[in-house]
Amino acid sequence: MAVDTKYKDVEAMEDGSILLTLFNGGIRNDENEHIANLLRRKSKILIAFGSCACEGCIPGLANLSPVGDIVHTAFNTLTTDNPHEIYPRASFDVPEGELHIPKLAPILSPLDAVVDVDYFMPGCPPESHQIAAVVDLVVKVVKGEAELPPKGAAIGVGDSTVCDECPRARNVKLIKEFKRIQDIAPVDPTLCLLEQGIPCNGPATISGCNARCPGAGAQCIGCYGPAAGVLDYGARLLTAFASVIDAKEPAEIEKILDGIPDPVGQFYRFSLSGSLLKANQEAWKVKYTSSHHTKGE
Amino acid sequence: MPQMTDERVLSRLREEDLSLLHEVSMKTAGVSRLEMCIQCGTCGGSCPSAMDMEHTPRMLFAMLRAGMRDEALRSNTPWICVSCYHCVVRCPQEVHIADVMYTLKSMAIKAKLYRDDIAPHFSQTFVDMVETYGRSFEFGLASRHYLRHFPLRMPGMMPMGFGMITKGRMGITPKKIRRMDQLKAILNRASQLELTL
Amino acid sequence: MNKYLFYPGCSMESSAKAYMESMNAILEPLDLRFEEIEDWNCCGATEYLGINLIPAYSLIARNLALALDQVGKMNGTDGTHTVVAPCSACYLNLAKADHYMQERPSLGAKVNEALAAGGLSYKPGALDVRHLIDVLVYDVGLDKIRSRVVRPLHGLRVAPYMGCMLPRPDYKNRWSDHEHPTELDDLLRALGAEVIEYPLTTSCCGGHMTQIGPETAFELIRRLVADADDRGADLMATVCPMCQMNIDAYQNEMNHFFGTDYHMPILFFTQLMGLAFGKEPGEVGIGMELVNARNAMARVGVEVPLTQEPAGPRKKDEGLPMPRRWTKREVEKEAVK
Amino acid sequence: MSQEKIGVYVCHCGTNIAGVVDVEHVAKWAAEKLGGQGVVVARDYKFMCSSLGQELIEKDIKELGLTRVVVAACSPHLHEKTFRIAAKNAGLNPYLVELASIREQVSWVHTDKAVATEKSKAVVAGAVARVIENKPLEEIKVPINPNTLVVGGGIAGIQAALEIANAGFHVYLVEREPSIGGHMAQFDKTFPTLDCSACILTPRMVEAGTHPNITLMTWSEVVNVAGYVGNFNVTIKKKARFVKEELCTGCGICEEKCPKKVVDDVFEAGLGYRKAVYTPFAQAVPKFPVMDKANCTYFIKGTCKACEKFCPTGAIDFNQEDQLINVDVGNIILATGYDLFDARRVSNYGYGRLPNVFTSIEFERLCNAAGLTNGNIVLRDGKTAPKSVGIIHCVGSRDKNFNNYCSVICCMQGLKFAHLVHERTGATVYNFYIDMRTAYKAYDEFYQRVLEEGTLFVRGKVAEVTDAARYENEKGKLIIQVEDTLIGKQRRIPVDMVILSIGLQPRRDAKEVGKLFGISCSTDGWFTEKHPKLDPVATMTEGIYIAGCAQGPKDIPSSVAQGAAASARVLDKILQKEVALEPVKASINADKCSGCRICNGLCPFNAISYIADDNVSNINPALCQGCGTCVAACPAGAISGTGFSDEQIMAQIDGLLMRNLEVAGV
Repeated sequence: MAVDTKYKDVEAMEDGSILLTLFNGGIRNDENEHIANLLRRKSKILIAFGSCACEGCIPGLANLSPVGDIVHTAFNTLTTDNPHEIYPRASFDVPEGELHIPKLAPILSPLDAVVDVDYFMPGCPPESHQIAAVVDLVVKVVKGEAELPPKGAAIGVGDSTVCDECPRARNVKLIKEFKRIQDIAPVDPTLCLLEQGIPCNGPATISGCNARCPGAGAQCIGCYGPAAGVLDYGARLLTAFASVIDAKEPAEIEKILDGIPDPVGQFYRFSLSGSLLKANQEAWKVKYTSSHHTKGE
Repeated sequence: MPQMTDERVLSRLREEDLSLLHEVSMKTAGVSRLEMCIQCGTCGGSCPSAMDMEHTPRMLFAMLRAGMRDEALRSNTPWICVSCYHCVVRCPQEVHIADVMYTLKSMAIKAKLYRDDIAPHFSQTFVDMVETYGRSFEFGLASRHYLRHFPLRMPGMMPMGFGMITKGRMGITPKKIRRMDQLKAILNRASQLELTL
Repeated sequence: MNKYLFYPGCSMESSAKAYMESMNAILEPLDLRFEEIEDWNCCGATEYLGINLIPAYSLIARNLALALDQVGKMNGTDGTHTVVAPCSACYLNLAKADHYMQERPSLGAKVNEALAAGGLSYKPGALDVRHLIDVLVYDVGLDKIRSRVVRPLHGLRVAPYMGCMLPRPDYKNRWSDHEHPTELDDLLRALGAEVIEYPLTTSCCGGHMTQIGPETAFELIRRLVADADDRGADLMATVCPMCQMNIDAYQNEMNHFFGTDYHMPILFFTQLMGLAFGKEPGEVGIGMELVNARNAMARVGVEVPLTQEPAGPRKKDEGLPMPRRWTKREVEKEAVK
Repeated sequence: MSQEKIGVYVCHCGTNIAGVVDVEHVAKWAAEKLGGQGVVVARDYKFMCSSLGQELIEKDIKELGLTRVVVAACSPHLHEKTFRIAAKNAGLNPYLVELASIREQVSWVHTDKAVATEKSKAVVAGAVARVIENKPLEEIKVPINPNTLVVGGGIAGIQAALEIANAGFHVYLVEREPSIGGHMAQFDKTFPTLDCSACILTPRMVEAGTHPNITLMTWSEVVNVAGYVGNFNVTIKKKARFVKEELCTGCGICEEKCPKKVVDDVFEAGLGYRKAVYTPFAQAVPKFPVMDKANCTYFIKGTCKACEKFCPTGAIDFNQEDQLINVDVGNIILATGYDLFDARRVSNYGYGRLPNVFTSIEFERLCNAAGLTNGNIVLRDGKTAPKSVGIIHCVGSRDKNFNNYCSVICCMQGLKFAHLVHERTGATVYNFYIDMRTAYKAYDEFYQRVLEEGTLFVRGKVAEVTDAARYENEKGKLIIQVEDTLIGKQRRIPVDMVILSIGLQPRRDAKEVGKLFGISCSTDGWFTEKHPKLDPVATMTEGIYIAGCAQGPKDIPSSVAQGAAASARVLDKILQKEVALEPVKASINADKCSGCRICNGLCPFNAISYIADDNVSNINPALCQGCGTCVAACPAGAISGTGFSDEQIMAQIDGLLMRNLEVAGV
C-alpha cells in the first residue's frame, strides 16, 4: 500500500507490485497525468475512486469555460488580491534553478480517458461501508475465496437506482411544475420527491448509498452516477424528466422547464466531464483537430 | 412533391436566370407567393376600383407569368390599386397582391413605362416632401400636385381648401423633424441597397 | 395607469386635428398615458412603397428604431413595448415593416444596414404595433368605457366605418374579422349609440385616389355615403384620418360629380367617445368637419357652436365655374402633358 | 473488425434517387471502404424492390453466405417488409436487414449532387454499423377473434358491415346518432343519376338493422379500446335512450304527443324541427326514438311525462342510465365520416348575416320531400320562390385561409343543385367555379346536361356576397361580386338566393378518435391510410381499417367501394385465423428496475403495469407495440427495446459520423 509519500519512492517500486490502487481525483494537469500513468504501471488493480476519478465530478464543470477564463477567475477576481496581474507560469527561473509547476490541460478528463481503469467506484464521497466491502472483496480474492467482477464494472454500488433504496411512497408521475425544495412548505415526508415537483435525480442514479439524501428529506443530486449500461447520465435524466411533464403546449412545457434554474447543475453536476457532450467544445476541438492532423501527416 | 413556396423557388434561382415573375417576386417585400396564383379571380372580383383598371390583378399576374414585361409595367392597374387589402385576405393562395402592386409601380417608374404620370408624380412629390421635411406637408403637396395635374380642378377645390385652412386642418408652413440629417443619411444609404435573393 | 408609446402620424397634426384633440380628451378618463416617439418621421403613407422599397421600409423603420430606444429609457410599466398609432395607414405601415423584416430576413438586414447610417438599429419583432381602437377595446375594455359614459348617445344612428387598412391584412390576428369586424360597433354601442347594420364597414374610401384618380375615388366615396344614407345613418364614425378626410372633404365634390346631394357627416370615434364622456363639443374638435354634423349632434342634445362653422357651401352662381362632370377622356388629356 | 458478411444494395429508384445521388459511386465506395466493417459485396440496381432486385439479394445471401443485409433505398415505411421477406426466403432472419433511407432523407430533400452523394455514404455507413448490432428476432403468432367492430353507420360503414356479415362473421355496428344512414339519408337526389337518395339507401339500412350477424348499437360511442390486432377489447357507451328497446314498437305516439318542439340542427341541418323525444326521420333504423334529455320538459321542470302516459306498451323509462358494454373483436373498421365546413367563417359570403344565403346541406333539406318545405325551393321567408339563384363552389375548400384540399364533391353537387332549381322553379341559375372537376363515370355527361338546361357558368371565385346595392336593379337582392375570369371583368350579379357549396371537413373529434384507436391523422385532419395508393383502407396500426370520408373527402360510390374494400381486408385477416406480430418489443430488466413508475403513465398502449409486491414495473408483450417511449424515458436504463438497443443506435451514429472508418484507418 502506498499512501502520501514521495513520487520517487513509488517510481522505485517494481511494476505491478501494488495490489490495489484507489485513485482519487480527475486529470486536470500534466502532473495528474504522470501520476495516473505511474500508478497504472505499478498496480495490479487500479480503481477510479470517487466521482472525480470516475466522471470528473464538480471540477469537471470547469469544462464549460476555456482555460484562460478559469485562470483569470482564479487569479484576478474580487476575491483574489492580484494588483499586478501576476499569473502562474509553467516554468520560472529562481536563483536556485528552474522551478516547474504543473501545466493545465485544456479540459478536465476522468481517469479512464488517460489510463486503463479496472473498476469504477462512484460516489461523492463513496460510502464507507462500500469502501469496506470493496477492500474486503479484494482480500477475499487474494485468499482465493472470491472472484473479481468483470473488468470495467462499477463496484461498491447496487444493481438498481436510488429509488430502489428510497423509503418514500411512489405513484404514476405527472409533473405540472418543478420547484426548488426550499420553495415548498411543507414537503410531504413520505411521498416521492419527484412527484412533489422537486427535481430529484434518484430515478437515474445508481443505488448503493442507501438513499441517504431522499431518506433525510433532500433530493438526490446524483453523485453516484448512472446505472450500469447507461451511456450518458444527464441525457437519461433529461428524457425521464421530459417524459413526466404534464403539458402539451410548447409554451407550457417551457414554463415548467424554467422551474429547473440550472440545467447543467441538475443534469451534469457530477458527470459533465465524462458525458457524451464532451463539454467545452472549443477545448475538444483543439484536441480533436490536433489528433486529426497527426493522423494526416 | 413538397409544396413549392416562394422562398423555396427563390432559393433555387440565380439572379441571372430570373423570369419576370420571379423578378417581381424577389423585389417584393416579404414572401410574395406570386408563383402560387391559380387564376381564380378572387382579387379581380374583390377589387373596389377594378372598373377603372385596364387589367384585373389576376390578368396582370398571368401577364407576368407570360413574360409580357412592357405590357405589364405599362398597365394602369397598380396605379389604381387603393391598397384596401380585400384581395390579400381573400386570396385562397395567400398571394401578397398589394405588395406586388407596389413592386410593379417601382419597376414601372424605373423603366419609365407608365403611361399616365399623375400617380407617379404624386408619389414622387409626396416623397420629396418627406425627404425635405421628414413629415408630410399636405398644403405643399396639394398645391404642387393640383397646379401640375389638375389646374382645372383647383377652383372647385378652393372652398374645401379654405375650409380646411380656416378650420385649422391644414397648416400652410411645413413641419420639419429635428434630426433631418440622420434621416437623410439613412435614406441615402437605403437608396443604394436592393433586395436580393 | 397604462403607458404606451405613441406614434401620431402627420395628419394628426393637420387634417385630423379633431382626432388628436378628442383622443387627448379621453386618455385621462381612461387612465391611459401616451408618450410620443421623439422626432418621429412620416411613415411614407401609401406613396413611398411604390417608389423605392428599401428607403420606404427604412423610413418606417426609423420610427421603430427610435421607439425601441425610447423603450429602454422608460420604466418597465405595462404596455411599454407597444406602439400605438391612431392612423390606420401609419398602423399598417409600422406593423408591415415589423412583419416583413421578420418574414424576409434579407429585407431586415438591408433596412438595418440603412439605419446604421443614422446610428440606429431595429430588431424585428421587438415592438408590438397596435391601433388606438385595439388598445381601447382590448386593453381598456368596454366595461371601463361604459362606466365613463355620462351622456349616452341614445338615438344617434351611427354607421360604423372601420376602413380597410385597419382590419387587413392583420398580420397578428388582432381583429374579430377581416370583413365585418365588430370592435367599432361594440365600442359605439357601449357609448349608447344606435349602430346600424353597415355592410361596407371595411370598404375602401378611395385612399390616395382622391389625388390621382378622382373619378375612381368619387365612386368609392359615393358607395359608402349612399349606403349609409340608405340605411338611415345620422353620421359615420371612423378610426382613420384618411377615411375622414376623403369622405368629409371630398363629399361636396363627389356630389357635384354625380349630381347628388348627400349630406353625411363623418366624425372620429374618439369625438363620439369624448361627447359621451361629457366633454364639450369644442374640446373634442366638433365643428372642424366640413360636412357639418350639427343635425346629428342635435339628436343627442349637443349644440355645435356657430363660430366654428366655415363660410358655408359655395353658391352655384358665384365664384369660378366648376366642371360638372369629369370624363375619363378629360382626365387622360390632362395626364398626357 | 466485424465477423459479419454484409451485403450493401443501393437502389436507383428509377431517377428518384439516381437523379440526385451518384448511386454507382456509393455502391463502389461501400465495397471499397466498408470492407473493414464486413461488407463483402455492394451493388446498385435500377429498382431494388422489383422481383429481379430481390432475387439479386436472395442469390447473394445464398451464394456468398451473407449474414447481414443493408438496402439503401426508400424509407423503411415503404419497403422494409419487402426486403425482409426476401431475406427470409433466402434463409436469413428478416430482422438482420436494415434499410438506409437515401430517397426521403437524401435525394428528395437535396439538389446538390455531390453533397447528396456524400450524405448517402454516411447514411449507408450508419446502417452498416447498425446492422452488425442487429439481433435475429422471431415473430409472435396470436389467434384472431372473428368478430369485427364497425364504427360509424353511414353508407361506408353499412356497406362494410353487410359484406362481413354476409360472409358469415359477426359485426358490431356502432353509431353515435339515434339512427344509421349518415349524411346520405339527408340528401334528396344523388348525382349523376339523380336516384332518390332515400330509395337506394333505406333498403341497405333495413338489411343492416335486421341482419342476424349484425349487432346494431345506435346512440352509442366507443369510449375505450384495449388490445391489439386479432384481440381488441372495446368498451362502448350505450347512451340512455329513455326508451326500452325491448318494449318499443316504434309506433311514434310518444313523438306525436310530446309538446316540446326544437330546432333540429343535426338531421335537418337547422332547417327543420323535431320533438324532444324523436326519431330523426321516418325511415330511421332502428325505429326506436331517443329522448333528448337537454330539451325534455320532464327533465327540465319535473313534470309532463306526456310520452309515458300515451305509450301503449309502457316503453318509456325516465330512469334509464348510460350503459358500458364490453365486446371482444379481432378487427376494427372506422367509417366515422365527415363534418361540414362552417360557412360563417367566410364572412364575405354573408352566411348567418344575409338570410337568403344557404349552405348546401340546408338546400338538400329544402329540396327533400320529407323536409320542412315538402321539397319546395323557397327563400328564408318560407314562401317566395327565387327567380335567380347563385351557386358558389369551393366554399372553404382549396383555400389557404381555410382548408387546403379540394372537397371533391362540390362541383357535382353544384351541378345537381342547378338541375334541381331548374326543374322545380324555372329560376335563372348561375354556377361560380374555379375549375370544373367532373372526373369519374358519367359525371362529365351530367355537366353537359346541366349546360343544356341553360345554367349560366361564371369562371371565377366569388369575392363577396353583399346586400349593399350600388344601383337600382340591385336593391333588395343579394349581389354576387366576382371577376368573370374568362372576360377579365368584374361583374356584379344580383340574385334572390345564394347556395354555398361548403366543403367537407374531418370530424371535429377526429384527433381524439384517432388517438383512441391508435391511428394518426394527416395535417388536414383526415385519418392516414397505410399507403395512399396501394393500401388505402389499412392504417399503420394493424387490425384498424378506415373507410369512407373519414379517410378524405369522397362521393357515395367511392365511400361504398372503400367500405367493401375494408371488409375484404378484414375477412382476409379473419380467414388467416392467426396473425404474426412484429417482434419489436420493449422489456424491463427487473433487477435494474427500481419501481420509480416514471414509465407507467407514458405507454400509449397501456402495456405497462406496476407490480407492487415486487416493487417493479412490467410490460405486457402482447400489448406493447415497440414504440420506444418507455425505453427513452427509463432513467435507470432498465428498459430495452428489441431492434432499437442503445448499441444499435450508438453504432448507427458512429457510422453516420464515419467514426468507424477513422478507427479503421481510412
